[in-house]
Amino acid sequence: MDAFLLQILNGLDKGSAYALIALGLTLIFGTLGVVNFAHGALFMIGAFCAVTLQKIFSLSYETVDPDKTDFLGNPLKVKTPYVESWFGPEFGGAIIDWSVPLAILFAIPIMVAVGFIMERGLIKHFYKRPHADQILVTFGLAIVLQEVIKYFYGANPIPTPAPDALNGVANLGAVIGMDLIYPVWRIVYFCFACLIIGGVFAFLQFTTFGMVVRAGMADRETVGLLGINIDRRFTIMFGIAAAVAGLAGVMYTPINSPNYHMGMDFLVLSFVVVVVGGMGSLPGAVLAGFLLGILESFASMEWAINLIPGINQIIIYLVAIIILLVRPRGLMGRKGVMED
Amino acid sequence: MNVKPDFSKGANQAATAPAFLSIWDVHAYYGESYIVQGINFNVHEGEILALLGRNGAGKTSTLRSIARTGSPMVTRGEIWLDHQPLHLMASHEAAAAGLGLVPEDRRIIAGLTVEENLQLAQIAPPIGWSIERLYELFPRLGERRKQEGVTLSGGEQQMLAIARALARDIKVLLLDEPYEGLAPVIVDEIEKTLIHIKEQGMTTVIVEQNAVRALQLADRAVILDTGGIVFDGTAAEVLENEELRSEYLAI
Amino acid sequence: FTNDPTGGSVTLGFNVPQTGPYADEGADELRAYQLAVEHLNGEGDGGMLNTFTSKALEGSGILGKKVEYVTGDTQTKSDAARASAKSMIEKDGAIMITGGSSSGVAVAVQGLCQEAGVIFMAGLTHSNDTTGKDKKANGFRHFFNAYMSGAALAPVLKNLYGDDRKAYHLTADYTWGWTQEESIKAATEALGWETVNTVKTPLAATDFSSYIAPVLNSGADVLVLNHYGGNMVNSLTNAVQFGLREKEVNGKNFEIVVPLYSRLMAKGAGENVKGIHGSTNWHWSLQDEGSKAFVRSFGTKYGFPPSQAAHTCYVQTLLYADAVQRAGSFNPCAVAEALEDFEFDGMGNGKTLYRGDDHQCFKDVLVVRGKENPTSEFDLLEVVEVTPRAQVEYAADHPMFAGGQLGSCNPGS
Amino acid sequence: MFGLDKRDTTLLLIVACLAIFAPFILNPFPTDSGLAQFNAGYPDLMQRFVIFGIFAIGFNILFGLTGYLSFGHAAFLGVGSYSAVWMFKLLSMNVLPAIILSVIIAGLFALVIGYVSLRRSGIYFSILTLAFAQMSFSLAYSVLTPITNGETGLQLTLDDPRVLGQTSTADGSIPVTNFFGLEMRGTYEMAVGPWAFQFNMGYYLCALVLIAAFYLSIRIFRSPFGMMLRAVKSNQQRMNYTGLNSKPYTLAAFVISGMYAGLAGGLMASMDPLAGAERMQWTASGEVVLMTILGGAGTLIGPVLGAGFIKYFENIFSKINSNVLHSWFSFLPDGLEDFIVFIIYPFIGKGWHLTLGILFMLVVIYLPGGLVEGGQRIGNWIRGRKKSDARQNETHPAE
Amino acid sequence: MSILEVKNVGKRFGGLQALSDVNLSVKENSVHAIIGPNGAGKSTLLNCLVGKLIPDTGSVMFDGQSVLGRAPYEINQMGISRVFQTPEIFGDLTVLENMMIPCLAKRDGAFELNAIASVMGQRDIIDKAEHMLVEMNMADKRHMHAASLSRGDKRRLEIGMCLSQEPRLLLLDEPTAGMARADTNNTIDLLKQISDQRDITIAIIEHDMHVVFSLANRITVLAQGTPLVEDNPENIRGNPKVREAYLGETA
Ligand SMILES: Nc1ncnc2c1ncn2[C@@H]1O[C@H](COP(=O)(O)OP(=O)(O)OP(=O)(O)O)[C@@H](O)[C@H]1O
Ligand SMILES: Nc1ncnc2c1ncn2[C@@H]1O[C@H](COP(=O)(O)OP(=O)(O)OP(=O)(O)O)[C@@H](O)[C@H]1O
Ligand SMILES: [Mg+2]
Ligand SMILES: [Mg+2]
Repeated sequence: MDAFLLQILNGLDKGSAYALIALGLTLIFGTLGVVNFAHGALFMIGAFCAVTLQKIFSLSYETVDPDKTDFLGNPLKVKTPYVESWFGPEFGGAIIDWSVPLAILFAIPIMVAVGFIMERGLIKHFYKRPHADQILVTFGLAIVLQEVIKYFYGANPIPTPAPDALNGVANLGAVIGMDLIYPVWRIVYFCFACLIIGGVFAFLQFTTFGMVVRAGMADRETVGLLGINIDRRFTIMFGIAAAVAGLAGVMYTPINSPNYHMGMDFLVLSFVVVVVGGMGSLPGAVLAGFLLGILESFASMEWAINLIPGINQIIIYLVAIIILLVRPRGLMGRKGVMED
Repeated sequence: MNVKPDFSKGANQAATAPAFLSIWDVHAYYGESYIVQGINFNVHEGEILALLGRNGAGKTSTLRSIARTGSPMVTRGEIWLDHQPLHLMASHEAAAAGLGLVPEDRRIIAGLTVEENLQLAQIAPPIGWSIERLYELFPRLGERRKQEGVTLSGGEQQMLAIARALARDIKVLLLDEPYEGLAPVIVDEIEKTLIHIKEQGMTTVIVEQNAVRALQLADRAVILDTGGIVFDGTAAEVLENEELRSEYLAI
Repeated sequence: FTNDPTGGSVTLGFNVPQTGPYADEGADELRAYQLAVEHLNGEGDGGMLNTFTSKALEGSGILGKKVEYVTGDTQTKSDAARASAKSMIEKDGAIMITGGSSSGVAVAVQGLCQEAGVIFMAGLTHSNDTTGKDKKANGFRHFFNAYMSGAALAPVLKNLYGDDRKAYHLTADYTWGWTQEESIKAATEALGWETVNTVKTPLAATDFSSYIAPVLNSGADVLVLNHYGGNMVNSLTNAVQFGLREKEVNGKNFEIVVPLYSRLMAKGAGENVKGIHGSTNWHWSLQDEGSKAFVRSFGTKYGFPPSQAAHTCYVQTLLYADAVQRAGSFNPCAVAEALEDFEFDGMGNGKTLYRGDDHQCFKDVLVVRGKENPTSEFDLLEVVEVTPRAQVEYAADHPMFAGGQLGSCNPGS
Repeated sequence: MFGLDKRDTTLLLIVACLAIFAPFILNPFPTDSGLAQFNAGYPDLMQRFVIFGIFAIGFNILFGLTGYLSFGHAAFLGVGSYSAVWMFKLLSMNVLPAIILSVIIAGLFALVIGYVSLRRSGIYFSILTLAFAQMSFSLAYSVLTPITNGETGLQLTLDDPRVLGQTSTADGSIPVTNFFGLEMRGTYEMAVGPWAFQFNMGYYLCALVLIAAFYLSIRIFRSPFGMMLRAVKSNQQRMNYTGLNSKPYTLAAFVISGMYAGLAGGLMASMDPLAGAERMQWTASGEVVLMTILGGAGTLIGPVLGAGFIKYFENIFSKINSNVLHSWFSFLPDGLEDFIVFIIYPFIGKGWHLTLGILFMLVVIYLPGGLVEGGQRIGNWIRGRKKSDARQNETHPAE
Repeated sequence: MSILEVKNVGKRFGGLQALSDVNLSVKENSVHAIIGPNGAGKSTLLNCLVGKLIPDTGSVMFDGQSVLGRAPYEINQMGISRVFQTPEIFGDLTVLENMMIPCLAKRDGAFELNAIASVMGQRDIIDKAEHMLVEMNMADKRHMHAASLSRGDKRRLEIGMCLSQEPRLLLLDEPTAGMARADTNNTIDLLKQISDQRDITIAIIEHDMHVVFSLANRITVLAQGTPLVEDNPENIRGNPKVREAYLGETA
């Protein structure tokens, strides 16, 4: 029983990662109609915002410790972070410790800027071009972003731990008299995802912004004839999408150490999530994210694997196929969005 | 910059009042094909101008050039609306300057309801008739307000397109075949509306295949053929001129 | 024979992952190769040439020919690796191919070299199959293998954790993972450990939470992670996140074991490796003369210590050169003969043997542990024990290595 | 000629000439010059050009004509390779039966996947094909290891039965793939001064198949069937109300292009008898999509150009290392040499992906029609210089 | 003999009863017009005939066979062709190719994998298509991309495509909307000629009364989803109910 509950938690957690990425993607792909293969790269850049901030906080000066030697037998150079010498080891240490949550503040302006630049500089020329061209250009961009990150940070994963205070496990089951321990950071991640998802929904629901952008996607020209500067709104939308992707990345870093190709690992999956959710539907994307996350967790349980060998490898794709065959437009897709 | 161009080169200046909307030596292309081939005409404040010509003459292209849709691409010429240089603007700026276009294929926006289609027109200023007032004009739309715009019948869509233009506070209304697909009774209705808003000072350019009808409504007429102007004068002149009618309008 | 060097130089092909997740490992391999070439050509301080017991090489190239090299990108894909190796053979006239950082690639390229008639000196490949069912007469492996990991780790684990343990395996679902699981299972069961469960995880998995969670309730008190690279970094990180290390099961502390360790991976996992045991082929902190010489020349040139991948690749190159020199010919068959049953010392890991029967190398294996208080970013692992070669040796017909034949050496056309 | 009009015949002849003289064309630089690095005229790469060219031509029959963007075409290539290798293991080393089987199996596989996937269109179709291919890949990588040999890939061994051939040769090695005795590996080398040209049996087999495949694709493009497919792309609704059921047309196109992929897979295994699961991964499917768009989707020769472009980068640029760079610029003063190498280094060798990414972007931005458009522009420019009345108004939808 | 028999057909969209209890019978070789106010359900009725919509109640028999439950392409193969309210043509193909597709469909019937033959070798098809283009007065545009035709031309092309299928029943949804007078007259002549010479029945929806009264031998007036009256043209013109609901004073 608690194994079951634990898998539901895992599923929600995985699902919140999928949902968050799919949410950003669906803003661009499902709403603006741009097949953005660079979305994974945005997620990755978000993660590297956290890495960078951690690096900045840990910038150090070197002092020579004559008592110790390095691997070549020379005196060892000891590094002390500047923040520790400025604010004292305690507070300075805490700053470094909290670099991931702090990176949220750092990442928002950066990601919005990245989104703006990307849209203004590149994507805006591609709204009218065939999807195939969009794929090629955004894929090219994804490679470039990835390689640039690799050039500066290497290919190896870079550990970016959560603050110590959030690093442990919490017993969620205590309330119901069960033993259900779960990592604190994953709970934080889940709550954070809900927050972001809620925020984006509210923004699009309670303002006309969403309607205008949808209209702009269906028919840019007519919207322009109604006096609306649709370009600007598309840019803003792109900025939001980039920020959502980036924040998903920032918060993900303590769960798995970021590396330069983490975006590509998530890319295909997030497209599947968006399409299963149904093109143009934000709730669909979120729902599909959670659904696939939970199913994936269940499929990795032993009885499932024993029942169908390899089910854990293919579950997502299998479910995607079934859903798309049963429901022509995914879970909640809108008619006519990228159906041809 | 805000200097009125000299229109002495323009064809047959029928009226002497200062032009409200002036189209001066406009040339436009679809890709490689040269469609609007140097057009000059003026529209005066508060008048209805009929823009006529056979299929493919370039009427739609002319209206789209004025509305700055970007296709066809205007390569030369100037367009002034009430001292504002439209030729330097993007379509949304032209719309803000007071231009309203009812496009020929209606362009109802998919995925939005009737009401949302109208709301969309009232997001950017200047805002014109209230939505309720538009429903009074077209009760049919009021009944269908929650329906998705594109599932309306052809005629209902046409009403919506006109209503959408009126939802904005425009100075010049460009109508591209507004009667198409409308039942005769409705055509009568719309005609009345057009006269009504004309009385309130609206300037209108109407493109219509039903030339007689349009000419009866209009003060002046411009006839296009293969991208150039072949006639510019009063509507009555066209109705009287047998030769003109049979050659360019087949009536 | 294929690509007989005619001019004043001989070309070696260094086929390493330059893109993809193992690119850093590949870059380190390439550094080692460049160093080896320098030393062979008599530049630099000579490195391990000074400590190597065979003195055939004298720093004047190989058989008097200057050593040159070409590089390629395996992308850690068999297809790409083969394409790259082929281009080195067909276009650049490479006489020997070496490198790689996964067993799939090693087996694929080894097969290719066998068909093309050149020598293959495997890089990082830990699967039993490379010198087991997929062994080839033209291929040689200096790296240790899964069986050896098990044999080296088992006694240490017994000392540390006792002989009454229940182990839970998470295994990467492909051939290398399987052979490692099989080997570790066999070795630990021989100690008296019980294997509670073995679960396969998809290669593409990035989040292992749904595999870790069941461990909590399985009654197991040891988790064995048969993962490598990104998989290992993530699964270990996840396992620590779930508080496994603080748990107590069956009255014992819960333990995690990572049978195959590398320093680069340890770096990726950060704090999480502290106190976790595993095995490794070689480590820069070894104090024998050969290792010291190598670390010195590598560290002087590049500013940081070499990884085990770098060590393997460096040694492979010298060994090949030495074998040619001793055979007096570049003919792959002559070289293979010179390498078979060749025994030497001075290259780290003590006295070393290239067994003729399966072309597997036998030498001491290291058991390491994540260091609690590292003094630098390279100082992540500490050697717990150097397991003597005798303890990790096995018969050539050991069932884990059964199937497949070495075949006969192919000198090509 | 051959039932083609003049333009198409010219195109076919050009492709045939390029294929036949590739060993010369691709080896323009003397072997001892610094630029020899850029030579691509060695058997393996030439085979790859041609095989991926066939793959992309087939893909283009589906995508270019019907507009259905399959993201799982690599699955058919993979299935083709596995079939061929099994044929080598069980039957004989003759490539003919292997290739035939690859085409048939890939066709059947495509029939099943296409039948299901074509129930949806647009992005939903793309994701269905992607899902099928990823499933095939995952299964081939792990669960189906007995059939596919998993991660390592299916290889020939010394104890395969090969009922119509020999298990192993007299000297104890695995026999070589052949076409009725002509060994695929056989290469004739010709040295002309400082140039060295290689003529490889396997390459010429592939080249002949390419020419045939290209010819067939021209015929399909110009056939009523091809026109129907373009009509499907243009307006399915009108298609239906004209009494045509579009499904059989799209399914036929899907199967044909799946068979092309199978053919490519079979050839690949014939040149190098190994079949790995990663051939079926989404990145491999994505690669053929990129090749086709890069070259020019819907054009006849575009996909072949795109395939050549990407494979060239993968195999040539990735092999330029700092050593090579230094040797190129060694004539410069030391400081300058280091500086230039420092600038260029991130773009070559391990940075070849970066260059490729940048080129993808440049091509789509500046050449919306792909490389073919680039070619046309150059052509127009040259023609325009010859005669000044260069204004061409006719549209040529499929070059 | 009636070729099309519509009995008790009803269709609901959410809360809207678009069609209720429609009975209609179209005589063979007649021209039957369906008129009515906008949103009366005319296009919906047509959609029910060609399989685009499935009616909730009632039956539709064509030539003694039910069309309900058949896919659009099957219904077309039975001999029903349809021209849409907004032109549905193959925009990416040339005008000639557009015309060839229905000819091919007619010749090959069901699916045929004609993958090796050359299009240019299909002389009979090309001749037929060219002939049809001449008949539609569009021969000079044969190499244009259909998407770049003006709207009137698109519509004529679509009519031509449907005619070249030699259907037994031709359904036209506002075929002359947006067409210039001259072309409207041409189209009327063409349709007349077809219905006289060929064994073809035409059902037409139109708001242009000139077209309706020049062509139709029988008219059904639809209002709010049910037939109001069915009669011959003269009586319809005189019917006060029709005048009030639909025609208005201009008729
Ligand atoms: N997108 C386009 N690309 C190329 N040519 C076009 C395009 N749209 C229209 N044309 C051409 O431009 C010319 C003028 O078209 P336009 O639509 O302005 O005519 P029109 O007078 O509005 O005709 P209609 O009465 O049929 O609506 C026509 O010959 C048409 O073929
Ligand atoms: N898919 C749909 N969903 C909801 N309502 C619809 C749908 N399709 C049509 N309707 C409604 O059904 C009614 C009949 O529509 P229809 O298109 O048949 O009218 P029509 O007689 O062709 O009118 P017109 O002459 O204006 O073209 C209209 O009020 C329309 O809004
Ligand atoms: Mg028009
Ligand atoms: Mg209608």
